[in-house]
Amino acid sequence: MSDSLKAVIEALIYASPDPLTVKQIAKLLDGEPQDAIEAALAALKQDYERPGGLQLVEIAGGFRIVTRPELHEWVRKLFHEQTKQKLSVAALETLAVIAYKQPITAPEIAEIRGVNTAGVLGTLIERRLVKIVGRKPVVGRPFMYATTREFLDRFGLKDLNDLPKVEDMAEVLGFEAPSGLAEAGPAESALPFVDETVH
Amino acid sequence: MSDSLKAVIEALIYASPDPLTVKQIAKLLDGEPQDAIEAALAALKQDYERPGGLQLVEIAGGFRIVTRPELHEWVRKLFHEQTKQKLSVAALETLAVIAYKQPITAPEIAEIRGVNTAGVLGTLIERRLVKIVGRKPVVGRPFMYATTREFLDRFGLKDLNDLPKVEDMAEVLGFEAPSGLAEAGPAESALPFVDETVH
Amino acid sequence: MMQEEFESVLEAYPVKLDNFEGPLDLLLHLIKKNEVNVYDIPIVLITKQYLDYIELMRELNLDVAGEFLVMAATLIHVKSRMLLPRPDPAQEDPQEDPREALVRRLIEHQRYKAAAELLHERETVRAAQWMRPDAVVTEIAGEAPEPEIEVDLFSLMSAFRAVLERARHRPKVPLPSEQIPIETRIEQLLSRLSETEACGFDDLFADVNGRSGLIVTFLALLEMIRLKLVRVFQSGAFGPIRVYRRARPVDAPRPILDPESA
Repeated sequence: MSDSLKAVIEALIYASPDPLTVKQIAKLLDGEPQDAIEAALAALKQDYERPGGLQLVEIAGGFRIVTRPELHEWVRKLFHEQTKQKLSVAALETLAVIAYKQPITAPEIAEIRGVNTAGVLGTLIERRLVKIVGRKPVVGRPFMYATTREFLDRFGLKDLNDLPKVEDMAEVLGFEAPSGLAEAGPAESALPFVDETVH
Repeated sequence: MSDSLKAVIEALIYASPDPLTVKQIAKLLDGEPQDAIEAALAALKQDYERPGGLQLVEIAGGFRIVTRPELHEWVRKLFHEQTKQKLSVAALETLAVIAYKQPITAPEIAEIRGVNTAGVLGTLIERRLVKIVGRKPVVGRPFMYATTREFLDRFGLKDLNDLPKVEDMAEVLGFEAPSGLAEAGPAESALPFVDETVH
Repeated sequence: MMQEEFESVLEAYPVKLDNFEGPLDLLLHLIKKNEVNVYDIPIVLITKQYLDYIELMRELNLDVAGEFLVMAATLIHVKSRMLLPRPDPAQEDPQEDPREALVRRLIEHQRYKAAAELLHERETVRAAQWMRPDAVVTEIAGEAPEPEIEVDLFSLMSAFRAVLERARHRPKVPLPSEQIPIETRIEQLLSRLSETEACGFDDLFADVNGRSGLIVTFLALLEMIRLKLVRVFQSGAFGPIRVYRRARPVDAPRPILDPESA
């Protein structure tokens, strides 16, 4: 029983969003005598004396399982790496704008998105989803961006004409296409959306 | 060194929001030889074989430290509301078809299930269990669907080979395959099922 | 339908009426209910019960989905083929059974239902495995990275839709924030003039597209005139306007610092 009691307490401490006090544990294991709980806790503490990545700490009168402080640099590195690697919402939106409106300049993207996109563009270029295809012959001669071959591969597209249109999606999935976007004026180009934002 | 390497890996797995793959670990511990990492991982796995509240599981191609499922009833008491939304039977069955037949188009799913599945597909996509992976090069160029990493995580699957095998359905149903239907087996044996009903 | 018949139907299908996902589900139910072999479906009986069920749904004013009617037609077709004597038994494949295709579909359907159940079991186990709370890690490493978006075509399109939706609701500003500053525009125009000494008024706008570019260029020109960097001449009342670069006099006004760049 002591072994399984210890296991239950370990699981509880591990999963709890807040440090668990002995009192709270006793309440969760209602009926379990206080001294049995304390004995199991003591044994658990001893277990966590072993070398390892995790430790059992007492914080604010409660218990918590966390990584050992000397390993915190690794944890930070992990978060840093993962943050770097991830395609954030901003990146995805920028990619979408480029995909549907290419070739397009950074100021034009910013105008559509309503925010500056300089950093995100760098990420997309680094990940080879987007490339520079020239300069636009306007004031400042800004770079024009377009999607890459790799972009097509990643999204399983044969070519850009394969990009889904809103009506496609609405039909396939039973979603409602937003009225402003669906009322098509496709005469202008192959673009899947009516362009109301940029002039 | 091996001990501390194991500790670092344990801390990393603990901290990572998503299942941590061997590749990610190797990248973070850049410079550490691959076999040292694998040895440390093997030792860590062994550690978690001990009786206790936690276990090390392989999910969606990576590792996770989680509480043992048999302690669920206790751990659940920590949380008030049901955290995960349930999937409907229709959603589960559609998901099963996609999981075993991916990539697959909506018309193909409808054919197998005998019903239109547009709405359900939308739900599965919104819940990020299913994604569009391209278009099928046939008339109408329908979208092709496949399961996501999120799907593997939710169902505790290591990878797609880890999908449960459906065997002996005839037995389950109490059906007996007559010899008359011998050649009637599904032509495309892409089915991961052990096909014992039709021989 | 007669009253007693109706009741017998109800008794035969003591399931919730809208329980069936589709025609295949209903068929499987009838097969199990009658305890018959799926490989040897008594087609007359099953077809009758199937049609009864659909009629019942109609009587209760339930929507009968098109798929159910398609299956009804299939069943009737199979039944008629079963009942009709074959014109020449030698001609047709003796193995061929009109029910065959249907049986295959039923079995496949049943398998996926079973697979779904097995998946659900896995899901239940997985849901019983709890992760560490985020808080303990964010204390160490700060805010967790956003979970990686597994990008597919749908998310790409949704993202674009979201951007356009936002853009529609954004109040229009007369000059977009992304426009180039007047100072920069002055520099550009001066460097152009240094190549040619003079140019036509229209030429100043040659590389401009969009309203904001026009405005910036015009403001730049006014500022250049004020700073005595250029002279502007017009030949005649309706003649072309030309812009000339000039050496900046000592007494020329100093540029006013742009409050935003200060």
